[in-house]
Amino acid sequence: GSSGESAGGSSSGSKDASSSSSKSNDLISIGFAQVGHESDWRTASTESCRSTFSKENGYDLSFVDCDNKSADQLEAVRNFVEQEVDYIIIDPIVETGWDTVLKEAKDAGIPVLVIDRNIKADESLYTAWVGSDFTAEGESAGAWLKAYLEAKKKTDKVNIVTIAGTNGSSAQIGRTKGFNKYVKANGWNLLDEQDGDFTQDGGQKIMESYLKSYKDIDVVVCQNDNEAFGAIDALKAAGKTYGKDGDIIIISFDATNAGLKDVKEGSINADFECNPLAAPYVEDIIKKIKDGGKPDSQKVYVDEACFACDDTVSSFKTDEGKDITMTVVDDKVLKERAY
Amino acid sequence: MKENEVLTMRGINKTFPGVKALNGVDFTLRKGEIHALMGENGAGKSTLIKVLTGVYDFEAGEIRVDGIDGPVVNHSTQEAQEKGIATVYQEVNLCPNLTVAENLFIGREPRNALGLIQWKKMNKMAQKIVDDLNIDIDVTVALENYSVALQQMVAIARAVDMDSKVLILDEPTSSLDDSEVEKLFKMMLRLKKEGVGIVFVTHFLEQVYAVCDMITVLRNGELVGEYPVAELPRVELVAKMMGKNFDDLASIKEAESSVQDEIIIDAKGLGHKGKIKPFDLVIHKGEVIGLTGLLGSGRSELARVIYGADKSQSGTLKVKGKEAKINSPIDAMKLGMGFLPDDRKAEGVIADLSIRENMILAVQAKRGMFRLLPRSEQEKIADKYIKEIQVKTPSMEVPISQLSGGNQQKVILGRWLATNPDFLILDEPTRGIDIGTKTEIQKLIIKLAKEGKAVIFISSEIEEMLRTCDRMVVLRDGVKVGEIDDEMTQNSIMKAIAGGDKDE
Amino acid sequence: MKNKLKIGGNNLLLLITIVLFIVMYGIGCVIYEDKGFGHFQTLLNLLITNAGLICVACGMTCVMLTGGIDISVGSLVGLDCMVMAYGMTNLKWSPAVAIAVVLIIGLVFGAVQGFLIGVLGIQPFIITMAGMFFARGMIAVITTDMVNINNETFAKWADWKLQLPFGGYTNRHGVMMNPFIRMPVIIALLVVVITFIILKFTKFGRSLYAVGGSESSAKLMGLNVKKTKMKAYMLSSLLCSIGGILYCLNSMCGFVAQAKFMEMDAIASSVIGGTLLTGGVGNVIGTLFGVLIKGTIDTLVNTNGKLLSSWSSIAISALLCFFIVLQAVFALVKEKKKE
Amino acid sequence: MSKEKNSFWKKCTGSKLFFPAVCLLVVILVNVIKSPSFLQISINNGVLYGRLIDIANRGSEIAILAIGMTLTIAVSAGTDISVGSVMALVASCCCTSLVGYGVNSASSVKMPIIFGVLFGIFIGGVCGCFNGFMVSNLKVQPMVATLVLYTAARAIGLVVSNNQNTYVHVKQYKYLGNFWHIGGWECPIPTPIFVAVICVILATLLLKKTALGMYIQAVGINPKAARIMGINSGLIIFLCYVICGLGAGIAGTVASSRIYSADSNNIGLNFEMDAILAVALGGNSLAGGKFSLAGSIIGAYTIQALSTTLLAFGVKTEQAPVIKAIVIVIIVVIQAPAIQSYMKNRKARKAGATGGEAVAK
Ligand SMILES: Nc1ncnc2c1ncn2[C@@H]1O[C@H](COP(=O)(O)OP(=O)(O)OP(=O)(O)O)[C@@H](O)[C@H]1O
Ligand SMILES: Nc1ncnc2c1ncn2[C@@H]1O[C@H](COP(=O)(O)OP(=O)(O)OP(=O)(O)O)[C@@H](O)[C@H]1O
Ligand SMILES: [Mg+2]
Ligand SMILES: [Mg+2]
Repeated sequence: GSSGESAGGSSSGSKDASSSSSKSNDLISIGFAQVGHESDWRTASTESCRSTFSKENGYDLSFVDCDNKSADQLEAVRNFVEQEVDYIIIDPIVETGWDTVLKEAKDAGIPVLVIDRNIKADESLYTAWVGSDFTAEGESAGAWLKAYLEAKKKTDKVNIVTIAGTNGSSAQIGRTKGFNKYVKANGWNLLDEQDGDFTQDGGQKIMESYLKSYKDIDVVVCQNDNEAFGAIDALKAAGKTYGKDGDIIIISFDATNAGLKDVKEGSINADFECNPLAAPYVEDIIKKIKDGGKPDSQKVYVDEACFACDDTVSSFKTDEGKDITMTVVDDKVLKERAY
Repeated sequence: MKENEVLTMRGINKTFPGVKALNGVDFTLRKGEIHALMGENGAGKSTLIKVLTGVYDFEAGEIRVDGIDGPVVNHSTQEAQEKGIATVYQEVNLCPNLTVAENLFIGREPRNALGLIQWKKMNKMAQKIVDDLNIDIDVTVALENYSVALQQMVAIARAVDMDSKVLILDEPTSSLDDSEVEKLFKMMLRLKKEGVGIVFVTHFLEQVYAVCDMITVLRNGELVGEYPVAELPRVELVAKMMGKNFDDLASIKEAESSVQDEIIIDAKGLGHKGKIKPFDLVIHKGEVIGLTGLLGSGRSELARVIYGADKSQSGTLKVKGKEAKINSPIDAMKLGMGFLPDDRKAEGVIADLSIRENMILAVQAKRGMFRLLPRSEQEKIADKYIKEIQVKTPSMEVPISQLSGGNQQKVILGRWLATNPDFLILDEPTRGIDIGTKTEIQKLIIKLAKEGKAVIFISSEIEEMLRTCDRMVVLRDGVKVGEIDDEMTQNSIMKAIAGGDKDE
Repeated sequence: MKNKLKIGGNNLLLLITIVLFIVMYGIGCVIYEDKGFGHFQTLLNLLITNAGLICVACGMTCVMLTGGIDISVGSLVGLDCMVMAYGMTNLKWSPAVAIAVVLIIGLVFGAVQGFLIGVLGIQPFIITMAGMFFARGMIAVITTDMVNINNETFAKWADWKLQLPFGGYTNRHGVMMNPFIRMPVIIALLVVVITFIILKFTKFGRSLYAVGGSESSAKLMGLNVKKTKMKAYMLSSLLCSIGGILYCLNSMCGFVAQAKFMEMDAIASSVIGGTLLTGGVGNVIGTLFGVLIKGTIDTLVNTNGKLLSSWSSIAISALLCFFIVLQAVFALVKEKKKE
Repeated sequence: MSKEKNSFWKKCTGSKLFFPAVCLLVVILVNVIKSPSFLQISINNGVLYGRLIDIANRGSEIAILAIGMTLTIAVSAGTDISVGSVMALVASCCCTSLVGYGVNSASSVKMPIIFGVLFGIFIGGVCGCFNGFMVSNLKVQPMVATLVLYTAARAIGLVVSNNQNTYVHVKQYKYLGNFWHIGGWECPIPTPIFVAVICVILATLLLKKTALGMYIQAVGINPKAARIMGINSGLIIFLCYVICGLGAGIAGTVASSRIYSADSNNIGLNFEMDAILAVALGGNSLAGGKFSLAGSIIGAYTIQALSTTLLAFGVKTEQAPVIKAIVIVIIVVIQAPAIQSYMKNRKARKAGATGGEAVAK
């Protein structure tokens, strides 16, 4: 048997995006292989895609929820190739193992856009990646904490517990990496770091356990809002004070509407956004390709804000040299946040 | 081993928990001999065979097989097969999901050089075997599509085809009809000529006298004796199996009967396909009816059909004059029936439950789930019957499985007495019970009848029935062949049971 | 009696399965014609994505034939993937070593399970449940990170494809699409053929049926039931490991949640393929079609592009239910007929 | 006197609850050795506080499930593997019925919360009926019969809740899974503990005050004999599955109330395994028959204690199954008939060798 390149040969060259919409209707067809539906954040991401690539906007979106099964996602992408869609969007469940199937898409002349989670594949195989910089999120959180502690004049030993996200997910890896850099640099005491699986129940369970194991906790870092809700419930039940006027500082990620509500109420001190609205960015890229252009860069980071419950620290500079402004959550902010 | 002998077993002992199944049993099989192994249910015939073929291990004794030096012990059926012992076990032991051909050849399929099974060859060989036996079977069809009788024939064919020195047939004829039995006999006689030793277990006396040369009789796991067929008349064989000499069996008839006119049970044409042919039966208040017949003649079946343990497929049943629809045992119980099944282990005891619970379960079921008998009531019932039928136990909270078989039987008898039935069916209530209590139970039956209850009493001991029964119903091969109400003697009944005119 | 219809209840089940597959696939072709469902490659994709499952389901069928069940398979596939990934990436094993290790793990794993079930007579469900926990936990013991396979030889194998000389078409992007299959497909089909031969033409295979048909009879007919059962579980785990390798060729990575719930897919495929759970009836051809039906349902839901992924779970369970009821009815009818 | 002691000891060791109780004690002991404060219970913020309370609280769902699981195993030697999935479905039905389809988060409910909860439990019962019908009427193997809902129920739950978490931000909805408030007073004991206790009491009453317990054992041990003595085996089997479904319903609503939302992806995940394990740990044979509810309950809390311990010891959540697997295998191997008869033989041989000595012991 013969192996290797497709018979089409110079497939990458034959791609001409403008001729591709020669379908009977001139909707641009898009296949989107989503991770699943495991969290509110994910739902927001899905909704963002749905509303951006709607019929009114001239798109025909084929959406596949892969239910967190990586094999299903490969299947979905192969299916898109057979459906002859114009563009494929992937939010990869796993980072790796994409070369083969991306090559299949490329051979078929379909551009692939990757969003949200990281992908480890040859860069020539996909057009662009759009998503959050999880490490940067973690760094922001660390830098904020440093600034906040300084502002509060709390310089003695700082005890931190982390309720991590699902082990192995890019968000967990990135946020842990970014934040722990600051833990090390500032000599904070990281007491424990356990997997809360990004769920509320997990957060609550882990927090309950921490409370019994460690008498003295100053900071709780939850790697998403759902975990923070659970941790708050546990703290509340244990009679601890937390948040704005409390003893324990709570840091969370994602900044969903529900999360920001808690920030506004002062139960969460700071929330670092993980913007699920990648779809508009993707649309930009698609428009550019359609006009015969190219995306500005292979990697596109979505804008992400940082939120706090008060203005103790309104802006600071990270060790990496980034300037960050904290937004104090008020009704207006909340209203603008749809998800 | 003597010349001519292909198999000898000496002093075989085998115990199951609580049962001495074999106790010093000897058995000898010679070349070209058809040897009947006889005995009542539970005498130990199947156990002897299973010990021989390695299904069970045994504690003591010695087995020798022709052509092998020294005593042999088989650890599995396979080993026995390798030593030339082919067996058809009592229960049909084939795989219903496989084809007939496979069932004939499994474990010894014809295979090609690669070790792959040659289906075509196997099918051809199989077809030849069944054709030789003159049975009409397509060997490529799954076995389950054929009747039990044909399955039985396949099992026999499988064993026969193994070219063995010893062929063991444990009740092969129980589900065969006459023509098939004929075929089997022809085959057995042919093998006999070829010098194969055949062990033949059956409960049909005619068959024994038709083909066998020798008879070995077992009783309660012990050897009674080995007799040439010609020297053992039929009636005497029955007596040997039952453990009573003719002389001992004097009839002791109760003085007066308590039979009343009121009819409790009136069955018309009740039957169950393949088990009991349609029969009529009337039972009066205060009457004790005995069901008698050879083992496996359908006594239990008759009782079960009345009680609804097996739903009748034909006929009508009137209880106390009213047409009754009995779909399941609870219906029968509600009509005032009780049924003590003969297979204690399978249908009687609830092994891990206590004596108390075992005793009150039937009463409880009759009351319904939500009206739990108060604990004190339960204890009262258990206490009463433990005393009344003398269950030997330290306490009523002992799990029934820790009792001896006979005491288990008493507990179950107590269970039914506790429901205070109008009509009680007792299938072998005295099995495994010692002499003293046996008499108690017989007295109890008569007492029950006096109280106006009707009783069906099944027992393998005719003497017992003579003492207690007002009337005897005789069964043979699943057919009710008659009733005896006057002139109930040992002799007349033995004759009726043995059947045929050959009154040797 | 000789002219008895050869299509008994069991063949009928197989027939229903095959017909169902054809009907479902046909319906897909008609409804989603414009979405390329009719492409030959769509069918091949079914095989490509489900190659691992096919092997695993074949093993499951063998175990189910004996009247047992093996719910450890999903976790074992996950463990296999992790061992391959960790071995080749972190320990620099060559692919051959990795494959050998995985196959040995399968055999040992199966032998232990088989011993406990076959020889000690413990219920298969409990033992394989323990096996499931164990294998899944062992993945985490190796590492909780996501491990990519960066071995070049292995990547080449994954990338290899066999172009078929027919059934091509030119897609909307003007690329000539030739149907192709990948290595896992060939291996999986080979496994089906070999398993079929084992089941149909070897003494061991027939013993599996005999044990499932009636364990006590099999024993009295001179078969070694304990050994047969033990071998069945070894075969299952071995096929499962082969499936794991194929799964790995497709996914190219190892992580904790890999192949989660695959056991249920395998069981469902076997049942849909006409394998009786009580044992003794079934064959791998049916199982192959069972997997294809499951794949077709997934593809239909994917191609629709609007349905939640839950619908494919629901459809599969409905189908499973249908087959179970069908089997139960057949069994009841058979019993009635016997009376 | 020593004899008396011996007999008491024997009674204890002979009891069916001995083994499970020892397991629980061992787990607790390990914890106490590690940190002596383990047993400490204090009042904190007006509520009881301590590891033991956590175990009791978090173990509630498993305990409730274990009740039903004990019965299905006893009556049909069959495990109901659908309970975890059914919990998720129940949570979805409960929340969706309270706030309406497609609502992601609501701060008011459409009908009294009790109706939503009852509706959820009812759905659990319906699932139980389905399983029961398959097992008792169609004679499908229990594991396979429940496999259908195992795959379907969670998926249906997702469809019911429109593929998202449905939040019920209503104070009263949190009571069931957290702390109950009456007026301004907060009950110091977590409500799930009460729910579990009530379920256990109800089940005990049902089993002890009606003949159901006896029937279940009779059917489980010898269905043929049970039939002969007038027990409707099919109905009893059916009932057990319904009870199991209702248990899953209750557990589902409690789990949902804990997080005041329906998280179909995660609620009840792998709970079926824990429930089965609880039954096995409780000294009940998985082959059915005689059962001990108390044993299962102890088993349930043992598992929770084990999970809590592993958490406290910092064992990663994903690695914990290895230890669980080893525990399962040890337990079932000890229970295996082959091993038991081997041990018995050895004991007998020993007794034979040492003569009367062994008896005196
Ligand atoms: N597996 C077993 N476990 C315990 N006891 C057994 C077992 N098999 C047989 N027995 C007991 O051993 C005794 C002899 O049984 P066996 O089957 O040999 O009788 P049999 O003579 O073949 O009777 P039948 O005519 O009914 O076939 C009986 O008391 C029976 O209850
Ligand atoms: N479940 C069954 N399946 C097939 N045949 C059966 C079944 N039960 C009984 N038979 C057959 O029905 C006939 C009558 O059996 P039955 O048990 O009624 O005999 P019996 O006279 O009561 O003998 P026993 O002394 O053993 O109680 C026998 O030929 C037996 O082989
Ligand atoms: Mg016998
Ligand atoms: Mg009988």
